[in-house]
Amino acid sequence: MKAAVIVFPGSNCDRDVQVALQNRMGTAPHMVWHRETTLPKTDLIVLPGGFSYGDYLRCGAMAANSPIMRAVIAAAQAGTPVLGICNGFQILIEAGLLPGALMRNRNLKFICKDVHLRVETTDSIFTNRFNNGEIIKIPVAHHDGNYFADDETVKRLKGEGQIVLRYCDNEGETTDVANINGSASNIAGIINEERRIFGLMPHPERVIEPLHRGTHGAMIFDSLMEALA
Amino acid sequence: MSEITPDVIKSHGLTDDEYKLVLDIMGREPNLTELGIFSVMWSEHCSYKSSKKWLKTLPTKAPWVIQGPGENAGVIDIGDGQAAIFKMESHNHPSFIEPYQGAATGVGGIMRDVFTMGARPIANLNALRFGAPEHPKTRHLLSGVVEGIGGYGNCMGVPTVGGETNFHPSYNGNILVNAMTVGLADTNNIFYSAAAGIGNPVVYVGSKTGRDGIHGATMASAEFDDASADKRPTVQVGDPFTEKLLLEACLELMATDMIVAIQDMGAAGLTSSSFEMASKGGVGVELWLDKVPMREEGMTPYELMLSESQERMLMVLKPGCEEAAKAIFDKWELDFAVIGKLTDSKRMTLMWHGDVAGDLPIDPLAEASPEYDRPWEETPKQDRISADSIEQKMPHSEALKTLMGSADLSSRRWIWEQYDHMVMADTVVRPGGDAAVVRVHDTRKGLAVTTDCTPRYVKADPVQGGMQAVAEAYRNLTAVGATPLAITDNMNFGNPERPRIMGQFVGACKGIAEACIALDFPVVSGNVSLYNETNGEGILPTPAIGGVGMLPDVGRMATIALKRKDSVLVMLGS
Amino acid sequence: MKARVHVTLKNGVLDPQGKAVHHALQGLGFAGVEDVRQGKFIELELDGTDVEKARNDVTEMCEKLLANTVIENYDIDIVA
Amino acid sequence: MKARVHVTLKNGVLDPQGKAVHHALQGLGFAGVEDVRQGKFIELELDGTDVEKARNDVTEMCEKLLANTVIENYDIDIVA
Ligand SMILES: Nc1ncnc2c1ncn2[C@@H]1O[C@H](COP(=O)(O)OP(=O)(O)O)[C@@H](O)[C@H]1O
Repeated sequence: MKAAVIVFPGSNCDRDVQVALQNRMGTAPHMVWHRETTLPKTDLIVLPGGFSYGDYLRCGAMAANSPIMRAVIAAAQAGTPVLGICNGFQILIEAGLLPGALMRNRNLKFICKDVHLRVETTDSIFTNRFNNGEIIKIPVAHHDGNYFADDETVKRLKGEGQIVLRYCDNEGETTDVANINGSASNIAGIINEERRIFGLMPHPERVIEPLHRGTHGAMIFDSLMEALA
Repeated sequence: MSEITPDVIKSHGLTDDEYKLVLDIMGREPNLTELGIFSVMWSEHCSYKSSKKWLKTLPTKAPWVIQGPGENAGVIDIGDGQAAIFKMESHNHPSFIEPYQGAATGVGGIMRDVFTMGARPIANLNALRFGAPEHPKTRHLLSGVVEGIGGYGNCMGVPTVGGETNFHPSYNGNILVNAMTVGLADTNNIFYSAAAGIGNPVVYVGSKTGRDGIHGATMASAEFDDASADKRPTVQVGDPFTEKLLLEACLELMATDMIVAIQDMGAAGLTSSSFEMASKGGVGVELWLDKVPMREEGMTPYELMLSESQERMLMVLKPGCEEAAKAIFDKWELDFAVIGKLTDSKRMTLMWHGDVAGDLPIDPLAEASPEYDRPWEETPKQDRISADSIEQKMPHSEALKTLMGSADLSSRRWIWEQYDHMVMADTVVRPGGDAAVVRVHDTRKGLAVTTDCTPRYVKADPVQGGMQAVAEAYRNLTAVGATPLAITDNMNFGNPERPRIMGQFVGACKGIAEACIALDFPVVSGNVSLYNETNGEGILPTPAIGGVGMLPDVGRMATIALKRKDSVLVMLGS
Repeated sequence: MKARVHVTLKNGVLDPQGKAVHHALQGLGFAGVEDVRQGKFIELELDGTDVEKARNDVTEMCEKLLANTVIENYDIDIVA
Repeated sequence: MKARVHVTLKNGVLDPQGKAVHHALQGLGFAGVEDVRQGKFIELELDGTDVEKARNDVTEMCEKLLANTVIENYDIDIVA
């Protein structure tokens, strides 16, 4: 089980996810610079959080055009699992690997805090260790996490079980108050039709050991470990 | 006719006496570029001319201190071959004029101070003072400053884990934005600024130079009046993305053996960095200003020397390393230019397309800058108030509610939730407690960090107030289970030319010194910001203290949350 | 040659920035504002003199990078 | 009535966004771009029909909120 973490100029959670992968999977991932044009042999591609290209223009837009992304898109289309966290999610969307758009948070502020999420599907290699409807806690840290898609797309995502995580309160209600950034249908994370490409705004790599005040993030990596080993 | 008229001298903030000293040192009339250099080097901001005498009285030594004040940041030993490097710095005036960019570039500047020394920044803090909550400007300034701090720190991927925020009408026209950064380095790989090696190349890296903030350093040393809000001096715009690349490129270069000396370009940019490096190393420098990467056309030597463009560094490399070093900066897509060499002349020679555009002696300028023993008055002691003489105006419960709801005591969650305080995944005590704790990556050790000051105490009694600020920092660190090790300070005061204000400064220094000695808690770095006044009204004296402590095992730290019911609450102390 | 590009949100896409500006304007007492939309304005300095080629190039830049056509429209103006 | 407002950085002020976009365009192989500056484009829907009054109002909005006049210029276009 060997992962590859793509490092863009301005990525800043690349080390954190490297540590998390090493910690949960027992092997250090490849760190791949954005200017590479080929990927090493890998079982999982991770696009880490951060501010690729300063988040200028639109978050993820410039990174989505990096040289390495051609290889990432090809690998993803061939079935290699891809995990995009925060800025990584934004890049997946800009690259067209996931539908919709991520816009400025509705209060226009950066938000960093623990949030409650409801696991909407365990039918994925990323969430098989959770229970359906389980309420988990993972921190977010973003300025542009307000998920938008037209009604039809949202309906399709719902229908196909592609919504993986939704913002909720501590009782699991997906209220408007719990919808920290104004996302359509409280969407915090979605998966593609083939259920191999997963993008989410929360940062699982920040909650992998008790000192982090939570370990729900570790469960995502453990799910992958179980599914891909 | 000479271009140096009395008006020109005055507009450069030099007094008649200072200008006489300029003539003495030069042995001739300076040209405009040279005058500009004197002006920024001798500004309060760069020369510490009013404060030097008193700063020298602060205790700076302890067995664990590797580097005290005088370098870009202070360095302490935290065992296992590791060092914590930290400093606090103000960006008060720019933040008042343009809160977002002013605060952002303040954070950028302090982070450069720390990574210049070879440290990866691992925690940011910010000590903020705003005017009265109901003052029409306060909301705008508060939200702009907080967004600016977050905008820069979040993008850099360095967690902002603590700080303090106060409100008081004395800051209505002059807010305080003090930013602190703590970094982590190996003790055997710390970088200093003293240039060495005659003939060695002087290298410029980072962003291109534009016409930003020319005269910023002199602005930070002059009082505000209502007109300056209109004068609107050019404010620098921060580019955290470039700084993130600069950080990674510098750390990559520092892992090799190519750097002799390195210094960031902060206030007074190329001037102060080149003079400081040369002066510390006792060497001369020849700078080829036409080789400086420029953002705009038609820039002059004067502008190049005085520009405060952000995200730039100056370094001296070992001979023959230019190509290998350049390759690293190419990878990170940053400018890299050899812009001069070290000489044995002990002079700064500025070349412009082959002509001499300026030629100044280094030591007299850098070291013999004016130092004043400003007259000062002791703050009169206030009468003690006995508790019995105070009339109870409301029930205790109501008083408590009023206190908890007051601007000074209310929750700061609104602020720290705009800061990424968890990136790097080592924040083990988040904001909201006494001190924050960040784990030293890949170890069980933790660094505890806090900033503290209660300005109204300092106003009432500068000596006691100075002591109290240090003691509070000490207590906040011990409260999470850390051993306090050292402090950095940020001395924010009004106009030192007023004896009453100078007396506050002197008193605070005395108090800080006394407390530091008593607690074995030395000062390893700091910053002074004077002339914080509007229309003759000074701010509350605000010597902000940034404290750093160490926990051998983060598994054993204490936090403020009450853990279970039926626990016993104990009060310690008098 | 200059290209002036306007990137605006498509109809039906919620505009949190515009909404916030609208709200702030109302707070400042500006009563007659009915709606606010915020977009981007990008100015490109181009070499060459062929207006048609410039328009084609900039269109490609918009499609590839400058606009996100899922949510945004763009409009190009070439100033020779 | 509509007001179209362009807010752009003053000359000489660093434009990190424009710089990054320029760089990215070069990376995508667009060779002929010499400079990129990024600004804001704000469209206001106004009630009323008095063009002069509208211009005055929007100027005040720019001074107070829409532009940061320390570093930005603004330009107003009223479309009746
Ligand atoms: N500007 C700020 N940035 C980050 N954290 C802050 C800021 N202001 C206050 N805090 C945090 O809020 C908490 C309470 O602050 P404060 O009331 O100043 O502390 P104290 O209890 O020491 O007086 C602390 O954890 C502090 O770090």
